[in-house]
Amino acid sequence: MTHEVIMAGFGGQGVMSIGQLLTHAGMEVGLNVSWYPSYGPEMRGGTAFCHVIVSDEFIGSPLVTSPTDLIIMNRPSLDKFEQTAASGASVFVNSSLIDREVKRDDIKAYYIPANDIANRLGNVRVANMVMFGAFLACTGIAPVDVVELCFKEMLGPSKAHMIDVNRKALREGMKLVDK
Amino acid sequence: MTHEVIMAGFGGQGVMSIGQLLTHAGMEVGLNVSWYPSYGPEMRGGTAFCHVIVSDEFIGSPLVTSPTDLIIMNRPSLDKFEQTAASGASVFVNSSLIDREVKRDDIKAYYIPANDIANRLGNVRVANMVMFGAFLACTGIAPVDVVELCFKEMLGPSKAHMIDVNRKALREGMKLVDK
Amino acid sequence: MSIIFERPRSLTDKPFHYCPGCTHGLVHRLVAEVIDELDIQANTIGVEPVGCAVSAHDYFDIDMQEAAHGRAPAVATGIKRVWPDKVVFTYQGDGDLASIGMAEIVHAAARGERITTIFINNAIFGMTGGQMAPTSLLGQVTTTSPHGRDAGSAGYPIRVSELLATLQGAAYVARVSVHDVKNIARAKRSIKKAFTTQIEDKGFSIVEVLSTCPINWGMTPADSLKWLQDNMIPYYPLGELKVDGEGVINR
Amino acid sequence: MSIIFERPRSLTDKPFHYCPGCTHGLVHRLVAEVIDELDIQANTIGVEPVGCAVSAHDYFDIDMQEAAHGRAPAVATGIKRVWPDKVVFTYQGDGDLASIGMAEIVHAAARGERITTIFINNAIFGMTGGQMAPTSLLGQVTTTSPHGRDAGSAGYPIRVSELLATLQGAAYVARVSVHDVKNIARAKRSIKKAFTTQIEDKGFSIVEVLSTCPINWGMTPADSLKWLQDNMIPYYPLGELKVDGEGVINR
Amino acid sequence: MGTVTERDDEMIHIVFFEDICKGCGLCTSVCPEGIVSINKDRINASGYNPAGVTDETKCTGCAFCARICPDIAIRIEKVS
Amino acid sequence: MGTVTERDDEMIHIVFFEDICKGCGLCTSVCPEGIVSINKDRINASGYNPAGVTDETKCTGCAFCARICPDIAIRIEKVS
Amino acid sequence: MAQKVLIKGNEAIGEAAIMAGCRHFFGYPITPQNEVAEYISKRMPEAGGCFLQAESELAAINMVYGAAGAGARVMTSSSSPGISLMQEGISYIAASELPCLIVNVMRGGPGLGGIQPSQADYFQATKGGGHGDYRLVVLAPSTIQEMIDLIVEGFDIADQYRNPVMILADGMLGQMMEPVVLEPKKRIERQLPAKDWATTGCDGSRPRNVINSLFMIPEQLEQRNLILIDKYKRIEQNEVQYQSIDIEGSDVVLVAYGTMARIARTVAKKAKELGISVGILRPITLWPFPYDAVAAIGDMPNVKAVFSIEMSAGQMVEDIKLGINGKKPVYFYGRTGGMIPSPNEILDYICDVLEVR
Amino acid sequence: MAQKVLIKGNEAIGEAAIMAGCRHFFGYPITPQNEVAEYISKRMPEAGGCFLQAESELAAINMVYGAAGAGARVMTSSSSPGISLMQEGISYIAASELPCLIVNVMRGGPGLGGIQPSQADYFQATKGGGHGDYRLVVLAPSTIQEMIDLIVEGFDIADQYRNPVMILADGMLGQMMEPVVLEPKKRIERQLPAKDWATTGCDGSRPRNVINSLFMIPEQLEQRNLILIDKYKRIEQNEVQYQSIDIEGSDVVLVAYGTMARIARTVAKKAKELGISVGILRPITLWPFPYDAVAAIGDMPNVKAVFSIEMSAGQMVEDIKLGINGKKPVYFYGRTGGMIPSPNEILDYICDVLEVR
Ligand SMILES: Cc1ncc(C[n+]2csc(CCOP(=O)(O)OP(=O)(O)O)c2C)c(N)n1
Ligand SMILES: Cc1ncc(C[n+]2csc(CCOP(=O)(O)OP(=O)(O)O)c2C)c(N)n1
Ligand code: SF4
Ligand code: SF4
Ligand code: SF4
Ligand code: SF4
Ligand code: SF4
Ligand code: SF4
Ligand SMILES: [Mg+2]
Ligand SMILES: [Mg+2]
Repeated sequence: MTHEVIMAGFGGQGVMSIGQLLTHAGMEVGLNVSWYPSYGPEMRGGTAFCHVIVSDEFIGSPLVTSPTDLIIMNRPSLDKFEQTAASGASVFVNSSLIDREVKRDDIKAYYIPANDIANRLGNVRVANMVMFGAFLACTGIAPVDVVELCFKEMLGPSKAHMIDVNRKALREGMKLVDK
Repeated sequence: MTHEVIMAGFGGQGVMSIGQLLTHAGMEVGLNVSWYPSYGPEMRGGTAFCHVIVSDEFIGSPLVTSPTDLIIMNRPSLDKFEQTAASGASVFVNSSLIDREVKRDDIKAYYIPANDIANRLGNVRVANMVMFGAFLACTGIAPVDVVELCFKEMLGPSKAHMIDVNRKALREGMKLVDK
Repeated sequence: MSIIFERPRSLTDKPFHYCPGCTHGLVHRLVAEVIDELDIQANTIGVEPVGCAVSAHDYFDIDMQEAAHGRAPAVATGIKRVWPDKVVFTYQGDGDLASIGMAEIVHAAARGERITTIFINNAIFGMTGGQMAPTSLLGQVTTTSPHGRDAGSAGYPIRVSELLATLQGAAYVARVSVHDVKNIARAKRSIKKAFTTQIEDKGFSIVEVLSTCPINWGMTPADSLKWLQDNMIPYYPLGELKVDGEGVINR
Repeated sequence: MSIIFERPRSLTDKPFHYCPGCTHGLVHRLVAEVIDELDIQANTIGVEPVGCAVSAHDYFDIDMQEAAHGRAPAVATGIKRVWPDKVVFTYQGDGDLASIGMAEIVHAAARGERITTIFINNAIFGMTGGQMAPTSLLGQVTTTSPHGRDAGSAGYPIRVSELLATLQGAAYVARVSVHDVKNIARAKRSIKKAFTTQIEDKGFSIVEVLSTCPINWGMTPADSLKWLQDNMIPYYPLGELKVDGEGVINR
Repeated sequence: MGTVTERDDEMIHIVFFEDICKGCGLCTSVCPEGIVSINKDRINASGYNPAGVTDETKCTGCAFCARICPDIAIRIEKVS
Repeated sequence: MGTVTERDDEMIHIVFFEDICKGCGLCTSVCPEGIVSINKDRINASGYNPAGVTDETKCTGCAFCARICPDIAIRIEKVS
Repeated sequence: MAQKVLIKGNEAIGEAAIMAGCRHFFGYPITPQNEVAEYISKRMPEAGGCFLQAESELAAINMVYGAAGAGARVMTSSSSPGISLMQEGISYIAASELPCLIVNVMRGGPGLGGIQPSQADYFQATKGGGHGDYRLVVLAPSTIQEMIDLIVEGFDIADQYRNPVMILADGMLGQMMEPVVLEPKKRIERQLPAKDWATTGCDGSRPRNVINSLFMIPEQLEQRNLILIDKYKRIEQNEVQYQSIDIEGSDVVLVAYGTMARIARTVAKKAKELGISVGILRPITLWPFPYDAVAAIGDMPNVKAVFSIEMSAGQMVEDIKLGINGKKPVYFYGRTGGMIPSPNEILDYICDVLEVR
Repeated sequence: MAQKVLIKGNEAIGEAAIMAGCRHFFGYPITPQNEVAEYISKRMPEAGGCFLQAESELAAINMVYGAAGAGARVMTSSSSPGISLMQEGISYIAASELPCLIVNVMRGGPGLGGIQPSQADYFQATKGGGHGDYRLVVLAPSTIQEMIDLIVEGFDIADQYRNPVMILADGMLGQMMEPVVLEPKKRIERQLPAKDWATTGCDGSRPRNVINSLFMIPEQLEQRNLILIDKYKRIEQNEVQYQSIDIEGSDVVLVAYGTMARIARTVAKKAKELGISVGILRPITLWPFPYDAVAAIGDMPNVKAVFSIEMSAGQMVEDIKLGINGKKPVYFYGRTGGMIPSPNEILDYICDVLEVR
């Protein structure tokens, strides 16, 4: 089992965090994991993305060149990464901000109105968790309680007040995908 | 014909100049020549020396490791270089300042009271030319008029007043060696 | 129809890549306006730093050279010695100029090199992600002074203009700010004077521009301008320190 | 029998290799006398420059480290951060400190690094054979300013003490001379104050010592002292510029 | 020419280039007439909410907004 | 103890280390008593004419010579 | 076994240094290794050590030189252009026989270049980018866990031989996160000599200590060089480290270090599917280079070709050729400027060379 | 033929630069090359050019970078530690494809070392002491006359390829005097491209010129690297220079450059007296290295051994081994720290290896 995931969006949309969350959760369930961020000028006002590999085999290159999964938070990211996806890949599209559909027909698209749901939950910044919830439901890489433990740890005491809304966002996202 | 010469003395005794003079004169008479100075901290208050090669063959290394001729202006230089001389070498010793004799018996020593003569000529700084005169007389590398032309050129117009005393010193030195 | 305000001719059409509210773009514009007004676009050569303004050549519509980090004054010197009649300027941040490039700026000033330096003091290393700069204020939290800059171990912020003003070759030295419209106008006047100082062959000229880095300061752009005004200006007083080679305190 | 004057204990027996009349040796002696008087020989670490004083470890009878050219303040900083309770000083020439090492001295001063710098300003690169230094006077003939230093192309001599005095971290800054016996005594007092400033943890301290280089100035030792007095002091006024971190003009 | 006459005769046309606006909001804070604001409903290609003018007729052409805009996202014309 | 007494009672002994003297002559120029001079007749191992004192009895022990000597070639003792 | 934690490569560098007893860090920011200093600026004061942001890489390496001379375990970290600025200082440190750790998280060059991963500083690190004959021990980790281990071991090697040690990593290793155990692997017992040469202030109870690399008399300078040469020989004899993976009986051998060695693993896996057996030789010490291990490949009958795969225009390949000494064809595949060769393109190249497919 | 004059190597460097049309010099004093700048400080104003003593080698190389970008023929000169300080700048110049001449009059290292002649910066010069993949054209004269010629040609090569060129000399060549003709030997006709890329101020009649080596997008940075790689290939094809002396039929071949090649001549002469025939291969371009000429030696039946003789601990020997590729034994003899191997000791070593005497 190997998932090679790219998560992409505007800087500030929290794609790095959900990438780390997946990595962390993968580690907790005993898988080999790696996380590799985009770094550099794209991050200044442009698009940010990270590569996550979760696998039960040795991880060679941490670079994801043909992702099995894409979590796409904005339109430029869809334009940039759609073509790279492996055939049969799952693509999670933040339909609140992305006004077009996935063009390829050899990949499976999930449209998640993440910003709308996050807004409904009272904090647009948890849109990433909505997306991640959907991804998690689809892939089943780690049980939800492990994931929750992980983000509790990642948020730390100073952001403890954020745990609840994140948990809600995660569950909402999971609900959207019935598998 | 190859002369490999080391000229040595205190900084300020003009060994570099007579080295260049020999090089220059050698060039003028159509020989291959090279000049290589000691440079570095010895020059600060210590001993200065230069290596001159005059030859009718191609000059490989400009470094003189077993000199065929030594022009020695002070005691420390004699101590330093006597042992390096090739067997059969000629050693010109400034006996005004050097209170010992050459120890080796396989080399030929000439004792030149260069400072005394220079003082007598009214300028202690031409002691080097006295020594050089002796060397020239011995080796006959270049005719004296070529040498005089060379040091005229080297002194330049600003030091034209020095030509005469230098010429005298050279001749005095030559006189000391009858060959 | 007449134009009250538009993009200066000496800038290309390319939008700035700077973060929202970052005053780098603003200062770029002022420099370009001065180039326009002095009508020197065709004979001005710019030297860009390593810092957020590393790609200033994307914006300034003039010949430019990218310098190694901190060495812009040396690069500009090389250019100026080749083209003494051209106008040569450097555009440098506080990491670039005041940290790694301290020797080069001091010596360019001491030589009275006929170049102009636009010095963007935003009290931080912007490009690399918010590390302490030599101009970071005491107590300022940065990624390498996580508990605030401590004079005991990290020393005191350097007042670059005051330091350079001690040098005879520095003909024009001024510190300005861009935290409000009035000061923006003043800043432009100083930049123009600096270029004029060069054109009139009077010596080295520099304008230190107090600037913001909202991203790394962790503030909104508006709060950043206020923070600059409240915290930077008291330590870095505004005004002209030297004009035409004479020391002035024109504040 | 009592001793009126003798070689200080903190010097080895090795005779100096400096040229006749060169004041490097004199300043070495003053530093050693101060070390003796403060009784700190056992816990002083010296950093020597690249310059004629490159082998100062032959003379100072203390632990020492040879720095790369110009970097003595950085090397001393490294040592001091390891041994905050030791006394660490650098001994640097004007080529070393004011030319290649400008950034390091400015930053050590700005940091208020607890080190002491003895700065030998002899207006020339001595060791390499008499090239122009940043402190060479206008009109001064050197091997790289054969027609005399020209401000137009080579710029103006740098007044290092004035420049460093602008920095908050610089606690003690003084310029002294050794051209006569009275000034030699003053120089020693300043050197002592500089070391004391460090010992009392007040910040960075530096003493600029106007010195001679008879060999490369092409003068007798006595004429050199006179030239220093007549030409250097007018441009480099003597006195304390900063004491205990406060600016003074004590001239 | 008195100020009043001018104001009466001429109209200010102010252009916000939404594409390059980064929604930093500096223009909104300096407009003496309070007519510049961020449009939270719009989002440009770079993901920013752009600024705009609410009531152009009130604009005096003082250009404060333009002068403080770090991105030269504002252009101001006087139309007679 | 008055100054006069001291002078009368004590003798200054001044040592010139000829080996390390470089004949720079600075000592000669500062001696208030004019008793220090370069000895042109001597030459040390390094090739310099060393300095020396001509009339030690005139020496006041002011140590000017020693203080200006760059090579610490002078040592001064007070002998009672 | 201690618990696994997820950590960024750059932060692991900082933590490993502290684990190794390093208490002095001097550095200057540069991407992609900024998190090293940032992490240390937080952790070092907690550990009672000194973090100082130097005014430049030049100052940083000279502070390292000073602190190393004073006897401290000291480290600096930078990336390619910054390491270039340190070349004079590194030459001084090597010449003065001082131990210290220098981290280069390489990025694309030359010039200002870019900030993406690269391996184009191999020559600089292994042959000596500074002047004079000197060597750094150059360690090239290929996982974060190994980076931690090698940093700890690197400090020991530095102290044992009184020699600067370089960790040659790249932007990918610095920026990525992996699970690690924050504990060095079983540390090799090394007899570390006392630092009785350090400048600590001399009260007369021992001879004075002078840290110096100036020898005006060439005989003396040669003497220092002979000491160094002798030491380098000992290091070459004792400290070579490499990893062989499936070399025995393989058709081709890939030689790769660091990040490229990870990619080589992926290549080998994919190659197997095509029926090509690929062995991997992964130098861990780039200097001393595992010439003998490479030479042994030259004598393996099965091996048809040796490939150097690098993120460079071809640097390590020279050392491989020196090791192979003409006994096998040596090929090179590389990408530059921050481009990371993909397993597929490498495989294609191998197939081209073998004329497979 | 013009008249012979006696000139010091360092001064000849200055005069040759002026002959070559160089009108900008930036440098910082360092022994043993001080006379270069001193000479130029006198001559350059006469020639209407600019001499500027920079505040450091760092500043000097960056001034060179600026002046080269502005289209000037520009030079700097230094010695080993100073050249180390220039490594970042040199990498920038190479990356930006700017022509210039850099002179290294090598001295003993590492560290502060000494000021006597050395060849220990071979790796730095030929492999790239700075970061990233780049190459300098490295010219190694062995007489003062040749130094003059190579400086003049070096400026042309630099302009032709838009690449920095280094003159790798040593303290002996810098300090010695020899008779020379102050005229370049017949200059190879080179088609020098117009410097239409230089920063001269842009009035709109041409596209703007930007001198830059920053490419944040790795594809673009790789593109720049590919341009460089392609250029380096062309240089390798077209610019190799070497001198063969009596190689055909010789028993052993000495490979040596610069000052050591002079000494090799003396060795050969003395060897003849012992009945050993010694051929000499003298690389004139150290990069591009004459690998083919070396390889050809590998195929000569008579040759029993190849010797690299260097004033270093063994640097060029690696390139010789790469060229020989295992076909002959390659030996190394060197001295370090400013020691100059004497012809006799080299001869002794050769005899030992050949088991003669
Ligand atoms: C030699 C070298 N050292 C370090 C860096 C990394 N670096 C890039 S920009 C920068 C600092 C930028 O800060 P500043 O000059 O203040 O400019 P700002 O981004 O704040 O405008 C640094 C350290 C580099 N590129 N080269
Ligand atoms: C990096 C480097 N650049 C240049 C030199 C050569 N160098 C040695 S000493 C010196 C200047 C010395 O002048 P100064 O510091 O004034 O000392 P002084 O000899 O006058 O006492 C120079 C340039 C060097 N050793 N290292
Ligand atoms: S990081 Fe700071 S200085 Fe750089 S562009 Fe962003 S706000 Fe401006
Ligand atoms: S060269 Fe000058 S500074 Fe150096 S020792 Fe001689 S006189 Fe002193
Ligand atoms: S021009 Fe003045 S009045 Fe008009 S919108 Fe801008 S700031 Fe407001
Ligand atoms: S100041 Fe400029 S960039 Fe900022 S919100 Fe206003 S128009 Fe947009
Ligand atoms: S101590 Fe005074 S009086 Fe005596 S010799 Fe020296 S200077 Fe002259
Ligand atoms: S001052 Fe010292 S060195 Fe100079 S002459 Fe007098 S005793 Fe000798
Ligand atoms: Mg900044
Ligand atoms: Mg000096």
